[in-house]
Amino acid sequence: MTESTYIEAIHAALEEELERFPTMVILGEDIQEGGVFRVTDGFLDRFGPQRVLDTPLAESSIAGVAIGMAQNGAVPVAEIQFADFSFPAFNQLVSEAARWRYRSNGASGCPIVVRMPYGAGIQGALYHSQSPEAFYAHVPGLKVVAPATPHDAKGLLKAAIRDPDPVIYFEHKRAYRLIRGDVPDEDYVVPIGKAALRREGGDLTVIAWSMMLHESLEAASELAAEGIETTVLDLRTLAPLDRDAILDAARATGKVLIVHEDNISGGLGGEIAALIAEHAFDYLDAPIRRLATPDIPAMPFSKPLEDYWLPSKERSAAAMRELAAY
Amino acid sequence: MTESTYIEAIHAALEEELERFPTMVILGEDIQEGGVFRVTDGFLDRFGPQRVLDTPLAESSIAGVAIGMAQNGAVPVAEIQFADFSFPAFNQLVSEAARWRYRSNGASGCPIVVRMPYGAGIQGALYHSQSPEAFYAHVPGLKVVAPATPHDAKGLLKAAIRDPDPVIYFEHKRAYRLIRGDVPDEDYVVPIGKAALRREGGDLTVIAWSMMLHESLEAASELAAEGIETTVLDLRTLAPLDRDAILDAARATGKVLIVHEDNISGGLGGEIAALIAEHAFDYLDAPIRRLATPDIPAMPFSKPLEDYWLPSKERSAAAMRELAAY
Amino acid sequence: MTRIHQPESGIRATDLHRRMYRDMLLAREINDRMLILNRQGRAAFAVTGTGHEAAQVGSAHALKRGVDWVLPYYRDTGVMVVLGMSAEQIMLSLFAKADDPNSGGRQMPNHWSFPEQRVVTRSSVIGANLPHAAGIAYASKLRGLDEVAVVYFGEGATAQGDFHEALNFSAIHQLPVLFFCENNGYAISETSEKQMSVRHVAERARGYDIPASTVDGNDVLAVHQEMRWSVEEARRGHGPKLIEAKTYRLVPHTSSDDDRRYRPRAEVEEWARNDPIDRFRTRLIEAGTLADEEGEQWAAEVREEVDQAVDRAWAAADPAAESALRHVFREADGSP
Amino acid sequence: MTRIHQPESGIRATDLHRRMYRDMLLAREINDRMLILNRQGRAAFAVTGTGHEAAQVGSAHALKRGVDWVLPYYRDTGVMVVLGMSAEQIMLSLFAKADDPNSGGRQMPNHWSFPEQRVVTRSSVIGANLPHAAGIAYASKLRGLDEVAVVYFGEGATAQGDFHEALNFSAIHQLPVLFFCENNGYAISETSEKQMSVRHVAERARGYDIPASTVDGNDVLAVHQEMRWSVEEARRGHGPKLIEAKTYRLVPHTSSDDDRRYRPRAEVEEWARNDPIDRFRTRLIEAGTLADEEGEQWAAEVREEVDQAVDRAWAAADPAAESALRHVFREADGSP
Ligand SMILES: Cc1ncc(C[n+]2csc(CCOP(=O)(O)OP(=O)(O)O)c2C)c(N)n1
Ligand SMILES: Cc1ncc(C[n+]2csc(CCOP(=O)(O)OP(=O)(O)O)c2C)c(N)n1
Ligand SMILES: [Mg+2]
Ligand SMILES: [Mg+2]
Repeated sequence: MTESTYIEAIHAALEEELERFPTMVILGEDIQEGGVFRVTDGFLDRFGPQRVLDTPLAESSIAGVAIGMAQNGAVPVAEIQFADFSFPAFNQLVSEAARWRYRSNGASGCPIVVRMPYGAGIQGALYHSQSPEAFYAHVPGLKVVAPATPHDAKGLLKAAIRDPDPVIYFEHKRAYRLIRGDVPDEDYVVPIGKAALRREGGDLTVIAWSMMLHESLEAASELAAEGIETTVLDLRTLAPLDRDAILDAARATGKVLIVHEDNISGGLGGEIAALIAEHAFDYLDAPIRRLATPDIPAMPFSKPLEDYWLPSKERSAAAMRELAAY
Repeated sequence: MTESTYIEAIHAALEEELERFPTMVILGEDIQEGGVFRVTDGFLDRFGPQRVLDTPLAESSIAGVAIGMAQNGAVPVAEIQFADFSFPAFNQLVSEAARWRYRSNGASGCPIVVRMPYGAGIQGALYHSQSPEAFYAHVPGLKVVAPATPHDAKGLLKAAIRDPDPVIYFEHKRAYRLIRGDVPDEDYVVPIGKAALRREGGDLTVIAWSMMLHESLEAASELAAEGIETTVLDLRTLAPLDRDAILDAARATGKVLIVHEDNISGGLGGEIAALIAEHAFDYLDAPIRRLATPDIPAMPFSKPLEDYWLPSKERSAAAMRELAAY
Repeated sequence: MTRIHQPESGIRATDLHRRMYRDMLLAREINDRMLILNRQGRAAFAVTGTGHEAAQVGSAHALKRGVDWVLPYYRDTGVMVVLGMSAEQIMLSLFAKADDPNSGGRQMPNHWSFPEQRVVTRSSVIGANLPHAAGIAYASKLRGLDEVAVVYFGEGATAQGDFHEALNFSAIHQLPVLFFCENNGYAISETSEKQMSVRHVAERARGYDIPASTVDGNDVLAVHQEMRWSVEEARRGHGPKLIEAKTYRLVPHTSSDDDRRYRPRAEVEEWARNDPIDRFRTRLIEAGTLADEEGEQWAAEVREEVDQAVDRAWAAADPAAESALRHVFREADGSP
Repeated sequence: MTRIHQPESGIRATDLHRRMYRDMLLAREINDRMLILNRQGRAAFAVTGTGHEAAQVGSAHALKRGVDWVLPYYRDTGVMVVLGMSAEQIMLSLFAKADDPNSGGRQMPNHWSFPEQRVVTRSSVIGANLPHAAGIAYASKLRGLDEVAVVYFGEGATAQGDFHEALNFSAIHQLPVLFFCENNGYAISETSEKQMSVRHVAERARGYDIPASTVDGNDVLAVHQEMRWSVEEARRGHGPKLIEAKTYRLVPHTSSDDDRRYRPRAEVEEWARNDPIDRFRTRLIEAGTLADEEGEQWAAEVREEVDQAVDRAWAAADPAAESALRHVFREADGSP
């Protein structure tokens, strides 16, 4: 085990997989010089410009070219500089990558990975802060992951690269240098599709992922001091959802809070709540609560507006207390 | 009142609004010759090629050009030939139209209408059958409507055209010639944001829209013969949701079934279920049920596969019976 | 940059020419039959390439089968015939049968996928597969393979953003890709003046410094010659090319379309007089490559072949209903 | 199609030239100050146009204020100065204050919106506003108005599908749009060879038959002359034009960027010797349009103006937290 930051874990996963797969190609904007977040620092010298490919400023072709590469023996890992800029590539991801296997009746797959730095909290304003996971998690044929820890960041990225199907990999940009943790020294993967129980407690259940997991865990510690015991489930994979883990965690306490950064209406929290309301109904002791950002078009730039907008540890804790008291 | 088909109602709304607004422009592919569904038949001769505009085969610019027109005194009503082809325009709709007012701090709006023929049941296969409403309904700043009747088709289209904000208008292609109904002879609008109670009954509540409303109403009649009384709510507007109507309908019976054509995971049904599970929890007598298409990438072409895939009146009825008996 | 190729004056009596003629006949027969089967109510939908056979067969015969990658579009019955998809397989697709090699009945007819001939699956979303061709070619280059990728599309597709992005990427990396445009003058009802401000699709390639040519798409040999040269160039590492084959569809856009609403009959009739199959037959007979009676005999053979294909495909099994749930992701049994 | 304009040899001492010089000075001062304020920790983010002032000021002065539509991009401090956005207003935006006219502190700095000067709001999504310009121009034409729309962007933006679709649409309808590209050779770290296979952005216009020119973007008069002619042409109904102004940013991409990683210092220094403001001052002084001491005095005035702007903006109110919920849709109080 070695302690590393979230971004180091991603860097290491890419590096080790570039070593493992001689035809792996990473492609995106500015990645040769290391990328705007320095995730791909040093790769150009090590693996050369053919495998560390600077693309034109054109996201639809970043995704589309990756799809083509995957048909012909390359292992493409595309980067969308900010998840906010994945929308010009939406058609490629939804109509093409996601349906490749289905429409060919299983004759061929589309093993691409699309990395998307995402999330708020760095004053990125409307177009450098979004959490568009709900769009992609709604698309059958796409797998969607959103790791919270360096361990999972590395293990899920490796799993994504080795997966035979398209995977959208959401890496939280606020986590890059903020979140540290132990990472195994040997090769490992974290299986796609499995949530992780981060804390167990009988009073209520919080379901979260990525940065909101950390806020929720901090809130849970705070509440523990007040005698409220919380189960915290880290989804990790957002599609396909780990239904069993979700339902077990809901049944364990009968009270559920779901926390996410995306806006509330139509966010992934709705799907999770609906699963619970259908399949764990008899266990529920309280309304299913969601804490998310309000229905406004992404985070404003102004710091007071940003603070107002983003769910914080404090707001998590308040919602949890209220639910525990129900 | 005059009886007309769903498509006639849409045609009439466009025609009357083209008369009313001298700078209204309808734009899209093949609309000069009447459009692939004949919705815009006859308009070229009547209003000329500048106002009835055949665009290049390029959906991003259809939306983008409409956005520009709306800034400069035109009243654009764009057509995406099939809702399935709206994904190349996704960025324009989500990043641009939806945020125009918000990001200008209210200084300017983006009054466009984007009509999208959608829905399954005509053997349109993977790319001529989709119901992508959940994507758009998730976007703050967009209004989304999906009328079920000729009356609403006309009234909601007029409301959309006169609305100061961007509206996505989903018209069901299976409804075009199948659904008939009375339409007022005088000018009227159906307000965006208001659901309609189509049937009242104390045993259970069904929430649906567009073609699934008709399937549900037929199922409800069938069940009535068996002594099961159903409340049926027609959402009509999918964003912003009519929360009061949803919660009232849920509270009225304590048992809710939501039916839609879109695939289940991340579909709009999840949001509706979540609203109910949070805000009408104490009234619930049964798990909230959803009947939707399975999580596969859109409808297959083969008739047996299509039949297997699409929620039918029979499957609605079965789900309703089961819920009533809970 | 734009040049109209004239075919060589003397056609040599080669097997290739006979083969091409036969392929064109078969493609035409399949095309026509698909539309008839739709009119008879036996096929829910048909989209055909009647009139495009010279462009398709001439170009596809310039490819190395099993080596080059092919991304045809929904009109390209002729390309698929050259690549060895049988009439029966195409009819299995038309009837959406379980054994349809393209999609097992999941996609509309003519949405090709034929892995054994390196034909990759495509959607109905026009323009979206052009970047795929660029990506395939990039991988060929990366891996040092001698392959070329060809993507087929109509002139309408050239209005899409993805067209621009694919050409741009291919030109920057000098990839072995051919952009083959079957310009039939219409995108459903819209004439090409509504799609572009230049006369020829070939002119669109200028903004990328991609060499481009316009050929008579109803002249199978002219197409073939231009394509051969371009494929060789691409294979030699000289980068992408665009070929525009000017042609015409002699039929409605699809079985759902009524082209009488937007095309003058006189125009259709004039192009019918320029039918690529008639033109080629005349030349083959004049050159002595084909005997008069052979032409008739082949036509009869092809009809018979398609008759049988239709019968067998019609009798084949539908996909099992629950199979609709399969292949969303790779299954444990280990498909690719 | 591509031509490099030489400025006229003798510059006439006009008010316009003095005005332009003054605007360039102010734009530069604002640009530099924004970056400093960021380095001081007072501004969370800055993106500036240092080095682009000639291209921006020269082109914007060719527009009819309040009549023509302007869609500038994030580097276009100079365009906004010409259009009359004050240093204080720009600083309100930098500090994300409630009275920021662009977005009330919602958007990053330099995401312009200035309805009174027909500057429409834009996103950060590069390329996406090019079709907006086409739509605006279509409406002008439809309504018979004498307006021109100008959209500004970098050479990186020309790789986007929306660039193609916007040029295509504008050319087909011969719309009064100007596509003004500030080609500074870099899209963040990527040189223009990674964006395109042609040397000049102007060459990209060939595929649409859009007349295009390449001008020395550090020569304010050359830019101005080319722009004036193009705007007049567009206003006369002669359709769209593309102008490529070759320039250089003398600063990092944004406050978050470290350009030393990808740009040789020698290159930056060479361009610094070609600073558009120095060049113009020399010429104005040589021509007697500007007195030596005036130059210094103006510089001092501009510094003072920006000092005060910063102080006032800094002291201004933040937006109220709950105001984050406003203006998702039109409010009952009747905004536009
Ligand atoms: C993105 C997208 N938009 C619209 C359509 C509907 N559509 C199908 S074919 C077609 C016209 C295509 O014309 P062209 O590219 O010239 O090919 P042709 O059919 O003439 O061979 C259109 C608009 C589509 N399939 N995809
Ligand atoms: C669609 C999209 N992709 C990526 C980005 C991130 N990004 C911001 S500026 C930029 C480079 C733009 O270069 P260019 O167009 O040449 O303008 P310049 O900054 O050089 O003036 C990139 C990649 C973005 N804003 N939008
Ligand atoms: Mg065509
Ligand atoms: Mg640049």
